Amino acid sequence: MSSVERNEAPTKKTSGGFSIDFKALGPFLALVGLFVLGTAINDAFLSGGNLSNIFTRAAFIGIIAVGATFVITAGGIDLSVGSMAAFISGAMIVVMNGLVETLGAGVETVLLGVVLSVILGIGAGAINGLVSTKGKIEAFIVTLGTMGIYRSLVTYMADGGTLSLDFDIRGVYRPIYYGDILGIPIPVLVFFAVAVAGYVLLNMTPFGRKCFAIGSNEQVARYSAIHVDRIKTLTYVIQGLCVSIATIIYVPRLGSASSSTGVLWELEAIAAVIIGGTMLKGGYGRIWGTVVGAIMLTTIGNILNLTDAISNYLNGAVQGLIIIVAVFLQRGDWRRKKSK
Amino acid sequence: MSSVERNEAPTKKTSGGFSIDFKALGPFLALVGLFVLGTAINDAFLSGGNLSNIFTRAAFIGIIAVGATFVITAGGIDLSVGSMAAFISGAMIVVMNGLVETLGAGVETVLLGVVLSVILGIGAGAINGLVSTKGKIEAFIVTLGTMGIYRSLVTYMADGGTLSLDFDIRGVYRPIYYGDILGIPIPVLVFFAVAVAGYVLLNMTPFGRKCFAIGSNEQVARYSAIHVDRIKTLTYVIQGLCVSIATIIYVPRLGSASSSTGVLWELEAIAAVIIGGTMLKGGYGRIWGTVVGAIMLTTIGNILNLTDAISNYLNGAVQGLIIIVAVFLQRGDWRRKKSK
Amino acid sequence: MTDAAVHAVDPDQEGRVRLSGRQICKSFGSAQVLFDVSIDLHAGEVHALLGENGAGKSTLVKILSGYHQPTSGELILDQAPVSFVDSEVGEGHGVILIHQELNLAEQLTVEENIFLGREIKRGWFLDKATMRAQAQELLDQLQCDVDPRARIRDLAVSDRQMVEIAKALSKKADILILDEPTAVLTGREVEILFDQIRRLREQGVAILYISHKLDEIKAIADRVTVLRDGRHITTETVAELEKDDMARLMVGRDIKQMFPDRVPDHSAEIVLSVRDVCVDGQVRDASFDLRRGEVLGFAGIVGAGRTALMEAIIGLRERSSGRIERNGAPVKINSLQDAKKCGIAYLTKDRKGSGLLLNMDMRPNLTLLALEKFGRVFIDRKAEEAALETAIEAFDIRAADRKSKVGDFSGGNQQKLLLAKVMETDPDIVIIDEPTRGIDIGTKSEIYHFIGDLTDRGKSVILLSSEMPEMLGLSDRIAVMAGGRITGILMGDGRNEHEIMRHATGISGKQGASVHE
Amino acid sequence: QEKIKIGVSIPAATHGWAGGLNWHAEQAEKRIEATYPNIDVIVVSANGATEQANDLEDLVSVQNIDALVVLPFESDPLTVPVQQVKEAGKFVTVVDRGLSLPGIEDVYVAGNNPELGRVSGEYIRKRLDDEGKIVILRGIPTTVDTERVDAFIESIEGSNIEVLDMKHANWNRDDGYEVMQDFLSRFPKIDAVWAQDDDIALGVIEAVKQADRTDEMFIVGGAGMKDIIKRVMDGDKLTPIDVLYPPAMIATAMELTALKFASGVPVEGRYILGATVVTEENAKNFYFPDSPF
Ligand SMILES: Nc1ncnc2c1ncn2[C@@H]1O[C@H](COP(=O)(O)OP(=O)(O)OP(=O)(O)O)[C@@H](O)[C@H]1O
Ligand SMILES: Nc1ncnc2c1ncn2[C@@H]1O[C@H](COP(=O)(O)OP(=O)(O)OP(=O)(O)O)[C@@H](O)[C@H]1O
Ligand SMILES: [Mg+2]
Ligand SMILES: [Mg+2]
Repeated sequence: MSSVERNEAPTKKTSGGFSIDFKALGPFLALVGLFVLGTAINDAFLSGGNLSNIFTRAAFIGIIAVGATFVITAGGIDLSVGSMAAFISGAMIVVMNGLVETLGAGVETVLLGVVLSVILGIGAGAINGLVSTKGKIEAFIVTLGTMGIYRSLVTYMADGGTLSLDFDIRGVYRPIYYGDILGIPIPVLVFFAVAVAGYVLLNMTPFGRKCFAIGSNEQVARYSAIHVDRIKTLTYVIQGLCVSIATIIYVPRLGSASSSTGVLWELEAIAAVIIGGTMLKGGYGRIWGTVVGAIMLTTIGNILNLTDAISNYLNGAVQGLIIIVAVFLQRGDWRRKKSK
Repeated sequence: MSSVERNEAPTKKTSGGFSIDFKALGPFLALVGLFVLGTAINDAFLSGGNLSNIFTRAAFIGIIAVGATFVITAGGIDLSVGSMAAFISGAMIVVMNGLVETLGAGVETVLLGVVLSVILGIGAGAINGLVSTKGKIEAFIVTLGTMGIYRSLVTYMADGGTLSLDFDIRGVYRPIYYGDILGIPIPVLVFFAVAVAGYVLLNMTPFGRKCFAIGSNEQVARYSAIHVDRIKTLTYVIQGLCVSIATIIYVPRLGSASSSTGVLWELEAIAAVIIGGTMLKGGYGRIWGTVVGAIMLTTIGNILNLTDAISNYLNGAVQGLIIIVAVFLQRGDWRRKKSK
Repeated sequence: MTDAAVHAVDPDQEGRVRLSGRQICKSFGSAQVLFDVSIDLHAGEVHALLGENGAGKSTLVKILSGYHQPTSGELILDQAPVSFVDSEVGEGHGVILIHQELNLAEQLTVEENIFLGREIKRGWFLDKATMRAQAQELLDQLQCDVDPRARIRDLAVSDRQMVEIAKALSKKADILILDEPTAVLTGREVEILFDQIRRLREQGVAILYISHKLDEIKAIADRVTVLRDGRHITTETVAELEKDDMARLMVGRDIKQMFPDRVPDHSAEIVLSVRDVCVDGQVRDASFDLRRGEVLGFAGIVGAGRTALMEAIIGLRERSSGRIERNGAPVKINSLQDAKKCGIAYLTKDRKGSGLLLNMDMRPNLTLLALEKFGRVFIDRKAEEAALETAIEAFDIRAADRKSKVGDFSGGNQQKLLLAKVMETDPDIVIIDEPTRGIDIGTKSEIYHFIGDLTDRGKSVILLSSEMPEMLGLSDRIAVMAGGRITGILMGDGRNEHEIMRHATGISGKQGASVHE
Repeated sequence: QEKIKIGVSIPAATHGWAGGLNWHAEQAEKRIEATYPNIDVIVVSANGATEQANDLEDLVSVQNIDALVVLPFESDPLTVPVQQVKEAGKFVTVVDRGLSLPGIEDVYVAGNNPELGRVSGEYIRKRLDDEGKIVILRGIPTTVDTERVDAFIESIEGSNIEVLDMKHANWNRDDGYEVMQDFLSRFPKIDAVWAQDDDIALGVIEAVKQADRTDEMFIVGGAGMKDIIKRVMDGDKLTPIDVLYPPAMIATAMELTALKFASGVPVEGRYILGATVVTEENAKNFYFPDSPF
């Protein structure tokens, strides 16, 4: 995969500054392309309601993907995010339901649920990070393992069925997903806040710099007095925190958790990160790219719902094709070829 | 992930030859451990029938994982193998059913089905390889895309349902899965043959060496007059061929294909490869490790079916735990710590 | 250039022109690095290429061997214009380049690397036995004591370079280009390499040799071409040039004094004291003291354990025993962070593997080690830029484009950046491992004076170097290691090549450390 | 004049039964659009509860539907999203899995999961004369699976039927095959297998055949897949019956909904489909060779 970057290195210079800008803009242009496609297919695409739906949906995967950007930039991978989300949702629901009796279905109950979510997210992330760094086990294996573990736990908690949030609490909790501030849905605001925080952390702090360094060359990082294991563990903790935030806005939407919650979210999150231009091998990460990647993925799903020209059976194929084409276009290599 | 390898470098020399042997033996020892566990849980584990079941089942994932070893060693990844298998199965069934009318349900029909399978496997692999190398798109994205495409195609062919092989052909084709030679099931023999061929190709031919070199450092490979794109594409072709072989022995088992065929096989195959000691970042691959990894994964599933001590809901957790522990034990780092 | 034309008339003559570059220009993006450079390589002759860091030497030889394409100009091979579209074509015509930067696949073995891309086959299969035998033969020829089955990542840098040389030799070159092959080699290995070069010259191979070590040029080269700022300055026979002339032609000015004047103060207080440090299998019972304002040299043959000892002191390697005292008080150093807190910094000799992030630009590289200096919460980019400005000035780092990846820098400029990176922490004690590897003579002298300034300001330096003049010219005392032990600490007149060799090879006969005045 | 739009949201064809569901939905779409030119049917399928909630939003906001027919992926998480469709003033028909809050839907076409478990259990109990050893292969751990299994267990309570073990086979043939293989190596004597689903049953059949123990036991599946119905029709001893849980219920629901808009007759209430037992005698009534399921 690294070939992509390497190949470009020599040509980059020759095509000058414009090409570099284009590369950073790539994901945005691809997104604009998708929007044009959507509008062409159905006028309703550009309606406020639909756009707000798209962005609100992108928030889940987007927030998780912001965390994944850290993990991947530092050279790791986390396959457990989807089941972690399911597990945290489940635990939140169980605890909040339990608290109704003592605390009533008020704001306190919801707040305690939120606190629990954050604690669990950080804890689960720390487990992923510590087991892989201290145990010296590939992150792929560790998180594949915890993926099974968290999913089992939620199945167990739900006794094979569905955990369902008390309907009184739903009323209190509901605005977190369905509410808006100045017309902007709250999940979108949270997504934006997480993205800004992620951007600042990754690009403007020593911690972020260290993530880049570790992903780029761990040995160099170690020789630069960086606590490699600690930083790597922290990236998983950030990932866990992001999962917990995503969960906090997820729970009021559907008010339930089961073993099928969050299935394949890990794949979507990683895809959003890679589409956004972060390198899977580590050493280079781009939060804004990730945000755009997440919105792109959601938009593709939305566009498929705009038309019934395509058989439902082929949804996956169209989705796959669009992803490949979008990434191809945004890489901008085709432009170079053409201009030669 | 690479930390694991790098960390070991300095200590390696000091701990001498034994440690290196242990590392190569690691997967085998972990497998032996699993077998001991299995026997302890249920006597039936060691029965000939059960062992033969384990190995036969391991054959599917194992054969696919042999191909994945090439892809990963050369620094790539293929997420499309599961849906590729489903697609090829579906196409084989459709074509063989169609041929019954003209050719009858004879060996010729089956042979043509097999030929088709090989062509499709090679073709699908070539597409993955060419799109990622020529299009300069990350293999992760390309194969994520084709994963959706192949799965959609089989769903479409099956009209959302199941494609079933003509019952007369099943009779002819059946022995490929259910038959045995000198008591060894044919799938096991095929698995063995594929593993040997894979071993020879990876370790004893210039092609294999080039895969190592590309995964280790693409720039160096390029400077050594290695046609990087060609070799990388070939690894995907080999992966496709392996998928087609796996499919050829899969189809006679149940004689059907549907959109749920081969779901998550990619994850299992990659897991088998990594458990076996191949590095996810490329540059180091081990076919025998992969074979053992595939058998380990199957054995874990089998052991869980042999006991009712564990709640069904927790199967995934136990599976995850065993994978992590098995990999931890086989890495042999714990031994070093203890001896200090 | 006219003499080249004379040679060209008579192709059967021994010194006939094999390969020439004519009016070669090369630009990377907007930055032009070569301007109308022409060069002729004659069969049976060693042609040296001289120039400051970033003068364009590596770029030129990459063009001559097909790794880069010239922006304009042409290549002429045996009187016929050729175009090497890639290195494969170049090698096909017998042009072999040993890169300045090591080009080995780290996870592969020595033998695999030597035959990479042109494996010997029997039928469809690798003929491992033959390859191993040939690899062994090549290594024996180079008197290089590494196992062909060893993985490159486990080898010392100098051994890696010998493997590179073995790889080039195995290619049966007609035209052999060596880009700073000796930068990481020790004296003995350099001699072995020279024997090989002489042998090839006898056989009529045309050799182009790049080095910053002028002694070597005098010893091995027949003619020399000097580049400065991407332009051809002169081509002359070596016999006609003195070392000072070469230096002047390169740098464009006189180098007055190579080394700083130093007055060692052997009574200054001890700032670092190392006692009985052991590292499993690499270092045994090493003890020494370092005084304020002192340069303490560490000499020894490759694998003597100098690097291992230093990495053990600063917590990068696990110590099996030993104590460390800083200003008389015991300190716990178990990681590089601890060392940093104690005011100790370390400059690695492996700049590519553990020194620099090659895929990033200068700024993050420069500040990585001293990151907290640039802000604990947010990184102060302005401060970073300012630091970069200062470093570029102080260390004379020449990059065509400040934003380009460090991996694209010339070798010498990478080394300068690495030095700047380590100095960013403003340490009291600097351990520098091969500080001038690949540095041109002008800059070298600047670095030596820089080290002199450091000690004048009361800092202390531990210097690990395989360059004898550097060791003798800078160190106040010289500790010599052999087989993981410190076999002697030389002071005053005891600091001479003979004594060092005697201790380094272990013929001094004594077990413990001996002190010579 | 504006067409009336009926949105249909169902789970994607990720296993056999859902495949049948998709097929029947598509057939019904064609029939309805042919019969009533002023009705447009839009079928969307989702891979999970979240995606289905997205689909519902899109049906309302971009397709601007008049009526919704929904087969919830899971009851609970889709309760609120469906409620919102209702609040947007749409006519709502819920199929198979009831919502967690009462009174949202206008029409409920209900499959009956507990009934499927109960019928299967009673059949096995009778057939084994209250005595014997059985194994159970479960589906994907979800409410549907749990309801079926609980009802099954309840129906054999009080008999001497021993459940040797139950494992999840995820409504998947390959898993059914492998789990059954392991049951066969574990238990020397098995009298009956409750596979709960016909996809699983197909895997079980192959495993039993391979172990050469076809005479020892019989298998009860569920759903009404054509391969199994055919076996029942042919009098296969291994699969004496099948319990119907027809994916065609989606077509019923769609047609009921279309009828409301086409004819204006008031359509509402609950339509509960039984879990019919398919036997050798009545099998031909349920055998549709052209269906993909
Ligand atoms: N791939 C590249 N992209 C951009 N700039 C480059 C590239 N390669 C070399 N340069 C620039 O070209 C100039 C000449 O570099 P070159 O490596 O040829 O110097 P050199 O004479 O070999 O120096 P040294 O003695 O330090 O090895 C330098 O300024 C370097 O930054
Ligand atoms: N990463 C490593 N893995 C295994 N062995 C190593 C490693 N680094 C060094 N060694 C071995 O440890 C011994 C001491 O190495 P060290 O690099 O300290 O020698 P040195 O005297 O510093 O050499 P140099 O003169 O090249 O700096 C050598 O035998 C070397 O091969
Ligand atoms: Mg150079
Ligand atoms: Mg329609």
